[in-house]
Amino acid sequence: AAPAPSEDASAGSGVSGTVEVYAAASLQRSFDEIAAAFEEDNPDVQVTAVYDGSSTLATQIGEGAPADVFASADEKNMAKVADRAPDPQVFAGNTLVIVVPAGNPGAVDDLADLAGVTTVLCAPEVPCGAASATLLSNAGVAVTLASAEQNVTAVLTKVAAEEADAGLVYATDVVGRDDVEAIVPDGAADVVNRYPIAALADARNPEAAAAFVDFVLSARGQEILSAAGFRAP
Amino acid sequence: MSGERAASRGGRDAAALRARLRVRRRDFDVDVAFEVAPGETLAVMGRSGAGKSTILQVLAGLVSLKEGEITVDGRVIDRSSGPRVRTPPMSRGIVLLGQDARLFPHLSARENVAFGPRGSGVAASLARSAADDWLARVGLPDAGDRRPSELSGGERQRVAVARALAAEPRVVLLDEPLVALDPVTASEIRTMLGERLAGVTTVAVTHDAVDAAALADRLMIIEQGRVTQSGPVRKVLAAPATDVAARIAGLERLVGIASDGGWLGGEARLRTTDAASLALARTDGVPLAAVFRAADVRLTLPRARLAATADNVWRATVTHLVPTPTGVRALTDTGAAEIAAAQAATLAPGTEVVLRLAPDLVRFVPVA
Amino acid sequence: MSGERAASRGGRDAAALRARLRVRRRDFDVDVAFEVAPGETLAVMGRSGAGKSTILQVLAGLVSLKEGEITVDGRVIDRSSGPRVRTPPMSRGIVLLGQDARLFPHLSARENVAFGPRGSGVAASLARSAADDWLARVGLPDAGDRRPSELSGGERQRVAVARALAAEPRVVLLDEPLVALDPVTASEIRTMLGERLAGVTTVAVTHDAVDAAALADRLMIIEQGRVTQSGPVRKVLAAPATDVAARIAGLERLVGIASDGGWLGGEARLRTTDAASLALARTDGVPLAAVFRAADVRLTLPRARLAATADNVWRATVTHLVPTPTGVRALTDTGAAEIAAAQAATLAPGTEVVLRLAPDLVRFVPVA
Amino acid sequence: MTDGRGGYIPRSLVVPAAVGLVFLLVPLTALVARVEWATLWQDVTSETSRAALALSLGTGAVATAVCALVGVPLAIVIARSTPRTAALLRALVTVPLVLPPMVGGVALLYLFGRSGWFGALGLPFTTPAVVLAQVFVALPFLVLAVEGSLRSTGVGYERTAAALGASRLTILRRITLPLAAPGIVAGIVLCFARAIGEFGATALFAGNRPGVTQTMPLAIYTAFNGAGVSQGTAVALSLLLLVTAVAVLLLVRGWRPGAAR
Amino acid sequence: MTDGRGGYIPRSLVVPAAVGLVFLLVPLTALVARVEWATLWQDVTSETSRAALALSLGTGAVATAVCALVGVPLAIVIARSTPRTAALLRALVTVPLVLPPMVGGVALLYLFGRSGWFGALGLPFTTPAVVLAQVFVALPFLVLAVEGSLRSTGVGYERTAAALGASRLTILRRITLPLAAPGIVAGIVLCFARAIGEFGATALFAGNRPGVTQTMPLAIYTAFNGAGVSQGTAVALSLLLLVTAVAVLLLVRGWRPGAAR
Ligand SMILES: Nc1ncnc2c1ncn2[C@@H]1O[C@H](COP(=O)(O)OP(=O)(O)OP(=O)(O)O)[C@@H](O)[C@H]1O
Ligand SMILES: Nc1ncnc2c1ncn2[C@@H]1O[C@H](COP(=O)(O)OP(=O)(O)OP(=O)(O)O)[C@@H](O)[C@H]1O
Ligand SMILES: [Mg+2]
Ligand SMILES: [Mg+2]
Repeated sequence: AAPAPSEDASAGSGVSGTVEVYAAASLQRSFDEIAAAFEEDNPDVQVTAVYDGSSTLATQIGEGAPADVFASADEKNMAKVADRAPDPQVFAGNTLVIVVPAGNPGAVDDLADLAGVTTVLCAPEVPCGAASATLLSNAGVAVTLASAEQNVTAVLTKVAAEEADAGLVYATDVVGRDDVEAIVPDGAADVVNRYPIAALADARNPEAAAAFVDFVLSARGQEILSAAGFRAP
Repeated sequence: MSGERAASRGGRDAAALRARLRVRRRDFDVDVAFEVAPGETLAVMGRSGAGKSTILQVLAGLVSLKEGEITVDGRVIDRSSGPRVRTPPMSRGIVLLGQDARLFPHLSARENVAFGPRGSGVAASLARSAADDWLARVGLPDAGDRRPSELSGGERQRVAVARALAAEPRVVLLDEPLVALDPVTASEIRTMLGERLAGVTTVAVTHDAVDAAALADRLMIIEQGRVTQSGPVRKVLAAPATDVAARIAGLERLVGIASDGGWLGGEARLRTTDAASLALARTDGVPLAAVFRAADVRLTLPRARLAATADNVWRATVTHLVPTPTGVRALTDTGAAEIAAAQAATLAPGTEVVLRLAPDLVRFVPVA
Repeated sequence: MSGERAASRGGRDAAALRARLRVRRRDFDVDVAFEVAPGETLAVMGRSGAGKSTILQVLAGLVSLKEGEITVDGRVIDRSSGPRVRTPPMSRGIVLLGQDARLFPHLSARENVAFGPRGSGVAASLARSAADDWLARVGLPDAGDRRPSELSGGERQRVAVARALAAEPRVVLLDEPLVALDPVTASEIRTMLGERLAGVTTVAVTHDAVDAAALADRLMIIEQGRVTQSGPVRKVLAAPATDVAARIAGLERLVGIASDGGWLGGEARLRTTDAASLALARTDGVPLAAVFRAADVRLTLPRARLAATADNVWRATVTHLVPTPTGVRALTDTGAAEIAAAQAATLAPGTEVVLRLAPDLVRFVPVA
Repeated sequence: MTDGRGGYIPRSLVVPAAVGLVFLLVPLTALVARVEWATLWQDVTSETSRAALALSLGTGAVATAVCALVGVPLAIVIARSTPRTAALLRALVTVPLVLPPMVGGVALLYLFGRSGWFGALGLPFTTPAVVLAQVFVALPFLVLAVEGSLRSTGVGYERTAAALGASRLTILRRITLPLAAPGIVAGIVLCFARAIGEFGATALFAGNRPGVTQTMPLAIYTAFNGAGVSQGTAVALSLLLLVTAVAVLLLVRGWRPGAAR
Repeated sequence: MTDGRGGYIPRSLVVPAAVGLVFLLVPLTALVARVEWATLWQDVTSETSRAALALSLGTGAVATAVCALVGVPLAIVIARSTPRTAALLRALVTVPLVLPPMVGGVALLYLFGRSGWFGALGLPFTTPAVVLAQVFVALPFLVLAVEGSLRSTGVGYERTAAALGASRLTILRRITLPLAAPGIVAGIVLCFARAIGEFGATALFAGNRPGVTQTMPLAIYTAFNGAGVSQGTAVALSLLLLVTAVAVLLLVRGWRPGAAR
């Protein structure tokens, strides 16, 4: 059981050893920073982060991957490993943005414009695709897809290559990129993707795992996440 | 040499190699039985496609027996019925030099020759120096380092001979070992083989009566997959039972019948001074073949009145004139004659000629 | 036949094929020059490794010239200097039957034979029926559907001959066309070749003087990559200039000097009745070779007192006894003799013998 | 001169051979064990799956044909080059093999994308793009397999054919290609299998449009990434792909039995 | 009897061959065009990249060795089986080829994972798992390439060797393997290249743990998929992998020059 978040979790809590964090690929930049900060606070701890698609990670955890912490990009994948992660907590949220190539050649301003230009979205089966579908139907826009991409990276790559005039990705995906521009569409705040995290029940280093989860939920962790574009849970 | 080993092991069986075999190749079948005594060399001759190579391949285990049994030194190595036996080629103690030299293209001549010994566990350096000796014996002392692709046809054939013999088999099968060799080299290799095969049980296929005479004790003639004649080499060559055997022996052979103590064939009538032949001609009417050398036949143009029934003189019609190294061979409808080139100039296919043969130069042999 | 085409095209040049070539094979080089007249057949003979196949391969374009020039019907197809020319094999109008039959393993015998004609645009059905004719000519009328792996060695060789001739080349190169054939088949194919090659410019390598005499107009002897003798076949075979030529011709050849109108070699002294030979022996001291047939030599054991200096009688020591089809060949330190098997039984290597040779059976030839 | 199958190989070779075979097959049984039989039929016959299978087979066949057309000549050129040239060409051909397909897809996108050198062609998101991606990843397999086989058969028969006056084209058609047939068939099988299993480059370059660029591997991946709790659909589609591909290969092999020699 | 390289191929073959080669190489130039030279050196020499490269080379080499040990015997057995058996075995070997590697990874994970039949081995997410995944995807390439080559060389020389009394092992060692050398080398190259480029199965079965299971392709994937960064690092890593692999292959080819015939 994960301890409740506490103010002093960030102060050296005496944990040691290694902690292996399985995190969704979209968390890579922020979790690298969080891990560094966590190691700074806990000099005896070494964090190893493994990034991949949430679905892949969930399958691996289901088959006994030596993970201590799992941070998923959606709640469904977290649910897949419910037996190992009994007590997930949402630590961040993410919203969609319209992404266009630098210079916005398609002159896209809002969701409604997506219907008239070459648009790529995530496939409806994958989380970002599901969210995109919701957002578009909320706005009452029908889009002809040029392609239903497997993941955000594929969408971004195609937009960056100017292959598509626009796409929908998460706000965090475009932070720091200069080859694309992001436009926050109306109603984005209504479709929030939640990121749950859990220390795994059979973690080899339960104390450190719990401490890491606490750290992510702590003010320090949240600060880093928010800098990367995540919303508070 | 392994021949001695072979001979000493052959205690249980007088023959080192005993074979009774039937095999089928598409629409052709071979059915023969023969034995080879320890240390003996058996020559096998016959027309192209008669089944000679097939026999060797069956003995070597490369082609499987349809029916029959093969024993080496009394041990059954192949049997089609009863307790079926099929010893793989490498365990037969038999080495085959096939009709294709098939040198291993990735190995040097030396490594090719050393292949057999090395395979049977001889140390590499020993095998290699033995291979060099063998290469010297076949007249290629400097070819050790060359790849087969860098050898001439005759050189490849000689390396293949060396490779087969270097394996020191109990029984060796040679399929045309002297093919593709010029007369000088052939005679050198023939001499070498004669020495090296003494004491080794050998079956050798050849197309050359000279090879058979020089190397073999016995000769077996194969025609259409059957043995038509076999016996001591000189005997078979002197009394060829079939046309093929006669051609192999380089003899003319005319088939007729015994008549009045002589031989009668169409218009021609031959008498002989040979005692054995006379004995054969005793019963009138039995089929009889007259054999003689074309070189012994005298050919003339018919003079005005020839007694048509004179003994040892007969009329014939020229069918072909073939130049030979020393003159011309005149083929006629009844026998051939070797004549001088000058005389040949007066002849053409179709010319009527008279052939003469001295009674001491013709022999009669039974017809098979 | 294409031979006529070739002859009619050869207007600019008396020779259909003219070659002057040097090539290097590892540490061996070949340096020869020769011509073949339109429709003529040139036989090439020599020891194994002398360079015969190399010459044919250069002519065919499979091996490149180091130096020299080759022309066919006056057209330069290969030249090493000046305006360099190197016509690829398929454009030379020359077909080579190589020493390896190398039938295409994935094609039937018929398709193999039809390969040349089909390649040059003959309709498939036409090429196939022509191929069947060729197969019949080489004695294999029923083998059309068989794969090379289903043919005997001699059958493969015959298909290869048919394949080469079916291509109807202007110039044909045959590398041992009658190898691996029994005497009967060989003589059939020889006759067929004799007919088919009439009018086709041909170069044929062979190891058999009988083939050379039957097929060729001229004979060229190659030794160590050089021409040592060449001329009309019968002439070369009758007067072999070198030891190799003599062995090829089946003659004994002893080298000595002219002395007193005869031949002197060591103790032996030979006289002849041959006019041309006598002319050669006129100048005392010139090197001279005596040539004769081993079959003409009479061998006896030395009787008590032999006049050591009698003409045409000489002492010799037996070195080898080789059984032959009709007797035994006794090789001595000075010449060989063919003897009866019974007489051979009294001899052994090392035995001193006396050899005799009638003056009308020996000829003298110049030493090269 | 052959009798039956011939060849003499140590019986003990069967042991590592069996280990290899078992290792390749056991994981597949594990896959079969996870099949959800209840939904199998439905998964396999769904509109998505049928469209994806048809697209896969079609593009796979076209890509294989393209590979054969350019790959066999390339293999022949390499096999008949001087050793140095051959080594260089072979290394160049190997390059795309080493590249993770995804990176290959990015490269193709850079090249044929709207801003790329050949952007005018408008290839991305079209079926031809799928073929292109498949050719890019599968071609090296065909080239290397065929080249190895050509090298083993050697040039002896080609020279014999040339000495019989056959033109270069005849030699190619009637000698070189038939003799290299076993290697070419092996290369084509490798190529088709690789093309039909291709995922990474296709996903990036051609995208994932059902019916247009969504091949089986993409459909499988999509099903796998779906947020559904079980991966039954992905497994079912995998089996479908697998069975179909093997059936196709067995059929193709059946067409030209034996091969030369 | 060879003179120079020999062989007579139509010169026009050079055209499709060149098309093939260009098609394989041009996308790579597009990749090179996108390299961010400013950070190239840093990307290539980073801790992550060095660890991944070492892991890739190590596991690739081990996987190739394993493939050779079981794959060559398997190829020989197939090549020397009766046509029917051979067809079946070949089809079985082809199966894993068709499977998208990711699905192969899932299968391996099902087999060796916690709930799998061989869960007790504790293989997943370890370096040996990387090797296993690579063997699984690369083995078929080796087997099929080698088998094609063995079939071209035929059994004639093996029979000759047997007729000289050589044991089966001697025949294998001194005749079969050397004569098939060009095919075996081609197979090993294919196998190594495929192993070192392997991504899908590794990602699932072995995971993406830096230093333990993060091979170059995974590192590239991670760099590529990381949110908010440009793909410069991924391109740089790709080029590093590519250059290294080609260097290794050229070295290996250098060891055994010429090959038989
Ligand atoms: N490819 C090659 N590389 C190097 N040397 C070679 C090659 N081919 C032949 N030789 C050598 O060149 C010489 C002549 O060979 P060639 O094949 O011309 O002989 P040949 O007269 O045809 O002999 P044979 O009667 O044995 O066929 C031989 O010494 C042979 O070893
Ligand atoms: N593998 C095979 N399949 C079918 N038929 C074959 C096979 N090998 C040989 N034959 C046929 O069997 C017969 C005997 O062949 P074999 O090779 O024994 O002849 P041979 O006496 O050695 O002839 P040669 O003197 O020409 O070498 C021939 O008619 C041949 O066509
Ligand atoms: Mg034979
Ligand atoms: Mg030769």
